[in-house]
Amino acid sequence: MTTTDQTDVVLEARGVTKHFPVRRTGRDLVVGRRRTVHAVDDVSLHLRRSTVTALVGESGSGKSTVARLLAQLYPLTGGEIRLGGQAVKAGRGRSFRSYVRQVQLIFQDPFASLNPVHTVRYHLTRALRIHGREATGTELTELLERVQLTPAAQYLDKFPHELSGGQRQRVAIARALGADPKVLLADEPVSMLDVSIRLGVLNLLRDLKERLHLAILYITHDIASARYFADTTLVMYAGRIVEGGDSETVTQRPAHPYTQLLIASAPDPDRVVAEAEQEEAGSGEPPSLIAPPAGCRFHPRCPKAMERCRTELPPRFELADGQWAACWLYADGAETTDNAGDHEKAAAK
Amino acid sequence: MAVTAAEVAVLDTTETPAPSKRRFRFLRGRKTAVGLGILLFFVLIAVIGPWIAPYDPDAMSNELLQPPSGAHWFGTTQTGQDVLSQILVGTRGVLVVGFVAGIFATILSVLIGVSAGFLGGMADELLSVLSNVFLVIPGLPLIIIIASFVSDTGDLLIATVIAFTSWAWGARVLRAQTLSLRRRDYVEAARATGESTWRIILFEVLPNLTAVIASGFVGTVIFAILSEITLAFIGVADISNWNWGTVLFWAQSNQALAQGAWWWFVPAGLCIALLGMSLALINFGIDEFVNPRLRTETGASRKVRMRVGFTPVARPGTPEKETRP
Amino acid sequence: TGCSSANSGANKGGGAASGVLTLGKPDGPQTNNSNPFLSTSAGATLGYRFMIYEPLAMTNQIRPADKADPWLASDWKWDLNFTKVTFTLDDKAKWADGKPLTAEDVAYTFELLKKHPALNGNGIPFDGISVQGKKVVLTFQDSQYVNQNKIIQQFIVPKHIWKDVKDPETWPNRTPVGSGPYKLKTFTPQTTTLTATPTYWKGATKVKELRYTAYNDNSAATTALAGGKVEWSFVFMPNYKQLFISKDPKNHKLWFPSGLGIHGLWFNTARKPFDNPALRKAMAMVVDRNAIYTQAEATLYPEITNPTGIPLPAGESFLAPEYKSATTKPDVEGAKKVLADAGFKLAGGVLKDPSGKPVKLTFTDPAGWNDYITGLSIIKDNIKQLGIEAKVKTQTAEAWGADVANGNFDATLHWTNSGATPYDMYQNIMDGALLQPIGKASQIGNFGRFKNTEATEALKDFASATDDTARINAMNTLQKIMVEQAPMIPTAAAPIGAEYSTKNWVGWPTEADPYAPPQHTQPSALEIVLKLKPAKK
Amino acid sequence: MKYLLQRLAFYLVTAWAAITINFLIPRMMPGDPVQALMARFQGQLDTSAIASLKALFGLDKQQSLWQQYTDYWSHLLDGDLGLSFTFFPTPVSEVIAQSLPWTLALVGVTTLISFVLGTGIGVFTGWRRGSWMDSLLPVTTFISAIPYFWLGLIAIALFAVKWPLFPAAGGYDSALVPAFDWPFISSALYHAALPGLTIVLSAVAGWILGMRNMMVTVSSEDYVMVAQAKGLSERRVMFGYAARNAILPNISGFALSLGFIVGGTLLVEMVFSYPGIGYQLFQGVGAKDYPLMQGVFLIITLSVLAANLLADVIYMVLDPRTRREA
Amino acid sequence: MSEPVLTISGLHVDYGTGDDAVHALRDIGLTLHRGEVLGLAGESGSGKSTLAYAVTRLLSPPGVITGGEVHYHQRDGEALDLLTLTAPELRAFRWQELSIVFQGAMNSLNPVHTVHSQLTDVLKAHRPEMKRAERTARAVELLSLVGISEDRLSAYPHQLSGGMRQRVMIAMALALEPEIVIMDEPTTALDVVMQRQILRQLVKLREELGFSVVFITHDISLLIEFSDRIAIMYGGRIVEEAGASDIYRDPRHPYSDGLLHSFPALHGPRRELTGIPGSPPHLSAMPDGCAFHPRCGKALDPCATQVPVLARPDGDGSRTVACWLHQPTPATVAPRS
Ligand SMILES: Nc1ncnc2c1ncn2[C@@H]1O[C@H](COP(=O)(O)OP(=O)(O)OP(=O)(O)O)[C@@H](O)[C@H]1O
Ligand SMILES: Nc1ncnc2c1ncn2[C@@H]1O[C@H](COP(=O)(O)OP(=O)(O)OP(=O)(O)O)[C@@H](O)[C@H]1O
Ligand SMILES: [Mg+2]
Ligand SMILES: [Mg+2]
Repeated sequence: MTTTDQTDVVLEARGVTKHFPVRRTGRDLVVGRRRTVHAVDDVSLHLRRSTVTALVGESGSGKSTVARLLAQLYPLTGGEIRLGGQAVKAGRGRSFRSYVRQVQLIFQDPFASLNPVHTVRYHLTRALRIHGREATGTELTELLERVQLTPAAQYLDKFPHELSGGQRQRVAIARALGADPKVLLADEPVSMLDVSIRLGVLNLLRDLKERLHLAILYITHDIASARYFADTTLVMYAGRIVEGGDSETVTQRPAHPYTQLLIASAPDPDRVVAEAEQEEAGSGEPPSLIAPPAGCRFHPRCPKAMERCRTELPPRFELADGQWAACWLYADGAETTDNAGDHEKAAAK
Repeated sequence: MAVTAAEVAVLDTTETPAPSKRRFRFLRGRKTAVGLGILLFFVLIAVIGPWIAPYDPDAMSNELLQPPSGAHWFGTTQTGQDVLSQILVGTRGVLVVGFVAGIFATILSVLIGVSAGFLGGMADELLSVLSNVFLVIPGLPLIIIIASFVSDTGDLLIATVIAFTSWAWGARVLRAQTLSLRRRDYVEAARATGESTWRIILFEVLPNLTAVIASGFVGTVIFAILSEITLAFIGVADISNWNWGTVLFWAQSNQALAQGAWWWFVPAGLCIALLGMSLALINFGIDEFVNPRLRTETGASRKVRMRVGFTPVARPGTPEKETRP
Repeated sequence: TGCSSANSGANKGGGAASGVLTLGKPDGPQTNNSNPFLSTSAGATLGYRFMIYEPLAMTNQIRPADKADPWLASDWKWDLNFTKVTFTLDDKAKWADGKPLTAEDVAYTFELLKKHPALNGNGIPFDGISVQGKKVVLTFQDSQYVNQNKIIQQFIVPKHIWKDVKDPETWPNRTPVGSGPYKLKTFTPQTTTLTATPTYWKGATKVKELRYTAYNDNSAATTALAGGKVEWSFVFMPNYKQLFISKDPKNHKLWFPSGLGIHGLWFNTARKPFDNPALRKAMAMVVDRNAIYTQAEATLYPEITNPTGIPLPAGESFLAPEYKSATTKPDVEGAKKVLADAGFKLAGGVLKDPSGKPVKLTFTDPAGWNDYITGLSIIKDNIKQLGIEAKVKTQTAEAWGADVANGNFDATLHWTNSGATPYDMYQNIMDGALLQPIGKASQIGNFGRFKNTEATEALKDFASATDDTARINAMNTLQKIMVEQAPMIPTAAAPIGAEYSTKNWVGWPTEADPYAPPQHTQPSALEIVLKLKPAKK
Repeated sequence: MKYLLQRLAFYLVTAWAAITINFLIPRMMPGDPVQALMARFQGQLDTSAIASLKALFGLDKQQSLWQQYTDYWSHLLDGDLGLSFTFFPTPVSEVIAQSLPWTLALVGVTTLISFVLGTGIGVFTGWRRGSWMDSLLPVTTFISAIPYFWLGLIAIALFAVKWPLFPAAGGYDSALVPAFDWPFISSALYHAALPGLTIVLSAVAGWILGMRNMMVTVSSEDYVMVAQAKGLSERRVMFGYAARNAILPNISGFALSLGFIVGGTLLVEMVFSYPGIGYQLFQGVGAKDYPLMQGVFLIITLSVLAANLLADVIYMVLDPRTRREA
Repeated sequence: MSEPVLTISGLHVDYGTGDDAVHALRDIGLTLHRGEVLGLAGESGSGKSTLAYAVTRLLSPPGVITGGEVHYHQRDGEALDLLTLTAPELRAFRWQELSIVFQGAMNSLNPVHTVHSQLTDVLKAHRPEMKRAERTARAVELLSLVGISEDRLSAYPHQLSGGMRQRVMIAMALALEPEIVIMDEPTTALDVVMQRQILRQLVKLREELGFSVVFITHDISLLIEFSDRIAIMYGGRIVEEAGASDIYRDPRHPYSDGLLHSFPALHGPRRELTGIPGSPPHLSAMPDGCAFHPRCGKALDPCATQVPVLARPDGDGSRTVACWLHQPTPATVAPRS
């Protein structure tokens, strides 16, 4: 589960970076300064066949930007994206289409991502037609059945507002499947849905992964659902991925202080007892991405920050079970010891 | 300024769905119904006016300046023409100019506003300057000037001129709207699905602007009708084409009011006001559709008085307790 | 203006008791400009320039053949077939600032006109100008018979003031000094007030103050007239009986006499089939001038009763013997005969020209010129009886003006020039010397492209003839051409009329005492003001 | 500050474009001022005057359009707007100077009054939604749809002619001279009353509707609810919370309408014979008076731009969200 | 924790009147005790916010209270009927006794006034005797209570981050030290770290000041962790009310049970997640009988026709549930096939 061979990798990001220009102020013009939002910096990840990869992190940490970069909706500032081992640079028109045929994006908000003026039929027909496929009744029915909207006929001529949130999200997924993609990028696909219907959509995604062998990137801020649903989990903080590994490992034995903070903060009905212990966990607000902190971006909030954290950017340190973390705490011994318990101790230092 | 309100209101309509079947639902509602009723009445007159007019509006007779009577419901003019016939025949000109100008101006504003909003960047800057220049140039005087430099001031020309000088507001509102739509998820989603830019503009963005476009259209029609009538009244437009403005022009140049011939002057004015009101009511309906909070008919009955911050308590049986401040 | 007590003593309203006469004009706010030479100045628009600057002689436009009254010049004499005129000045005349008015001033005025064509609105070809003691002698290259009134009624400006003016063409002359009985008291865009100079050389006037108010349009001016706010004005008003007279039948009067200018339907005689005189004549025979007079012109523009188009009684003395008692009665049968004789055919109510084409035409005039448009509608109805189909089309004033000048029209109502003799109007209509090809602007006259050497010759003869017989012959020829060929169908005389009130002031010119045209923008307004006396209560 | 600078640059470009169009439009019109003058006199001015007038107006020289354009700019930058043809040789700047104050005073004051009044009424109708005031809305719509000149003429027929309570024409009594004294000012006020009332009547409806709609929209904002929940006095909630936010778009609308004061008054001035700039422009158009037209257009353009800038500034002052610190 | 501070009984709320009225709340009965944290859960549209606002009569038009009673119990034991108060009385009552933190702090602060002015105007309205300086001092104190430095006093809302705005709202709610604070999803827009910080602060303040809290959210795990008692709403009604741990361990209503099996746990063994089939009903098309029966796996015959009332399930005095499974049914009890 941890180190599958490279052939399984469908989509790969290598050192992907995205900086958004900030609208320049009068003073900027005078000083000749050009400011940017460092939304995503040096992000590398692999999406594998039949695997769900979760990307978690707080709001504004750059998760959606990563998804849009992978969908080629934004041009890259740096790095490269490889589809099936080939570096791609989709521009517009034909090459872009052939890219999106394989990589499809599902948006966070099913209420906003379907055009209120078009029927389900229109949305799906377009998705099929764009990719040069027939859009007959059977094709549409099949598509809807894939996302468990049955009987399909009942849904085809409905407008989005006539559907519940879960149904809308299914339509959005069906539209993505219309292209018959290899990769699904799901950007917080359930965060706008009611508690009781979230699960249905997540189960559907998992089912698709298994049946269609899709590679799925599941973006969320709910780390508990990553544990439940994803095979691997990546943790993002302020535009960088700070930790990654097997979902169970990352959630049960978080290595990076930020992941630890995240997990400590997540609501948990079972906690009650442990309340007092976590009192001293980090606080403060996420950093500005216009002028991100030097060194480790988490150091201003980190209870375990060291001198080195302020100046030097921590590289990835491999830990046990395919887990890794970008934190100086693991600078020594990470390579030498395979003991998973070790980094827990190191973190507690 | 109704336009401003609409502009602001439409910016927060993310939650209001405008589905296609219900895309024209803004045409329902009591106010809109009344407005549509009046408008339809005038449209009917515009179509059949020349046939049902009892006299030739140009025909002079010996019944000079007669007050309303059975033979002449709206009285006669200085030269014995029938005022009712003039108004009936003149309705067509008013509506044709109003609607043709409205359509032209709307097309212009959609073209310029939506492209500016959607394309962004340099195109946006240029188109914005263009529409601002047209906003800055004084409308009526400009119309007078343009109208006076063409030799044939027929209805169509007047309509074109009015359209040419009145599209800018709509373009501005549409641009703002498009800017907000451009980043909507469903537009991005269409892009991510692989739709081409022009298809996105045409099929994803435009249908969602229906209400805004309709409201701009109705507003332009009101403006065009008032401009046309004003132009006719001050003698710039061709006053040998009958419309309500030319009726007023002749009445005024013959000093109808000073002569006590109110019947020559009043009906045309009332018709304009009525038509204007009907269009304004339709616009109201559109505004209410775009911004549901504006609805006056909130289902409030006479019994329960709604008031912000003090929810009425209406227990069945017990009379409502008055809550005055 | 500007001093805080400017209005403290002002009494409101006019009235003989206060010596104020109120005048009004619907020309909109004015600017402070009293340059008498410029027709764009407030002095010209409101007409007060003639209260300040006096003419050499006072002509009477509605009786142009009468001898003019001496004014600044006690006498004038034309010599050498109107190529030389000698003015003798009245000794008493002096400027409002007390300086005497001398021959130098007169000569200077004419020099000014000669030197600045822009100021020479009448386009008089001045040549020699000399002072001989108290006399001023002007000499010309050609006979000025037709311009004689224009020359002798020239107003005179003081040399001692104007000689320092750098550019008289753009000088606003804010504190005008003239020889007339009034001087400018205050100027505001809305109202200009003139006050009497006690030292006027012809003796004090009864009217102590003239107050000219500018209204923005006819209806505002009419309202003011009807309410007695304005006592003297000229405004075109429909149904003046109800709008004006009925408001005070005893005192509200109006008189619209005419000079020698007319309005009429001009044909484009370069276009077929209007190049056919028979067709034009037939149309002229059926036009109902009386209907135009009552319906289109609200009986304000005098009716033209003579087929020569010469307004009466102003042109009485010029009428050719054969037309002395002729009148214009619509004569449909006669007209049909004329047409039939000329080869036109009337079949099924449609007139066909000799080549077999139906006769159709479009009347054009600017939108908004109601009297013209109404007049055209009447003519349209009239000629329908001949089987001629006409359409009335309105244009903008600009487009119409350009079309008329370029000869791009079928027929249009238009005015003519006017002058001391019918020459001006005939010349305007038929002078071959003014002829321009179609498409080339002819702004001066002959918009109808009327080409008739006989007429051109007659006009030339009339202007340069050395004796009266030659002139009479030329004039008779012109009248004959006008009647026979009808290059233009006269519809109404151009009035020089006004509304006035006898409530406070009496002594106005009337039909019975036509000593001057009553309009207050004409030079003769001065004569009227001097004749006004407070009404007895 | 940055926002302002950006706007300023934007305005400069707009001004340049608008002024250029202002320059071109009159020149594209057919006819010429002399011909227009002749038509005005209908025969009372002899055709022989044409040549002299052409010489007078300087129309006898031929100049390329480009030459005229550069001249126009160089004169404009010297503050020279040329000489009016209608009132030759009065400088255009003088014509404007004498008519602009009337327009500004009458229309400015009435615009202000109708804005204040309309906004005030709008605040109440919007706040007390569902009360009897809502039934005023159709009436208001009706009034706002009446063409202005019609209303004005009816008002004159009724209140100046039938019952002569007000004068029918003019800016002041013709016996008076403009001065800062009571007789004149009272007369000016008296003459402004009827046009003023009709302007207010026809303009107030728009403000009422706009403000009401904004008020209704804002009233259901959470912060108004919070203010109610806080138990603040009704006055404080209505004005400090609801109206304070609702008025923002109306304020910029108001500033824009200030800009249109100069251009939008033609009919008032025609109907009431008011000595303002709108009528002057109308005359200028009729007389082909290019210098006057250009001058008035320039004033209108500049005032609209100034009003826009003002709107931006006001907005910036009133809405802290636009006050971004650099 | 026994003494009630707010009792609601038989509360009905409609949106609109006449035929097209939407019945948003039906027959709500609920008691808030002094000093407790009462959690209110249920999915979106179930009427949580409506309930919170109806209590203080803050529903915006077209909301109408069509029945029921709301009593506020003052410390001296006297009860105040909130639904009969006149506007001035209501104004005096609001914030003084009961304050609300609205859903979404972004829109709850007036964008054109400074934090200072919005904090002090409530003092001005209710404590007219306070001087300006005192008010400012109190504002500073309140801000420091929620951990915001006093230099932010002159800031405008848009200059604060979402978390800070939310904290300002909380500070404002505590300005008059009310007896009850209603919090409508105070943390949904925030990330988990910030959410925990704020809630921890709130718990601390409640211990210091002793007010009662109504805490609204649809995140049930959050509620279980933070509240004393929980009421669960479905389709405009309260379907179950019990102590937090009771609900967690032993949910009685099938909907509560479904909810608890809809979210994954972060720790412990991977639970079986069953979820709830179907989707929540729309208020304008509410099913007859128990609103939940179309989605309920254990539906009985009467469920489709008769509305179960909130009653104590057999043998448990501290909780109530509205479900035919747990009460004697009027008709024959037979599971549907
Ligand atoms: N088009 C853009 N222009 C400028 N800045 C942007 C743009 N898109 C995103 N950003 C900035 O980039 C950062 C990352 O944004 P992103 O939307 O990727 O975050 P996220 O992790 O998806 O957050 P959330 O959980 O709220 O969706 C944010 O600071 C955001 O403000
Ligand atoms: N103005 C209104 N008109 C009609 N129905 C309304 C109105 N406001 C709310 N509702 C309806 O009342 C019901 C209850 O809404 P409420 O806001 O109380 O739900 P909620 O439980 O707070 O949901 P959320 O978790 O999304 O905040 C919803 O179904 C909603 O559709
Ligand atoms: Mg995101
Ligand atoms: Mg809610």
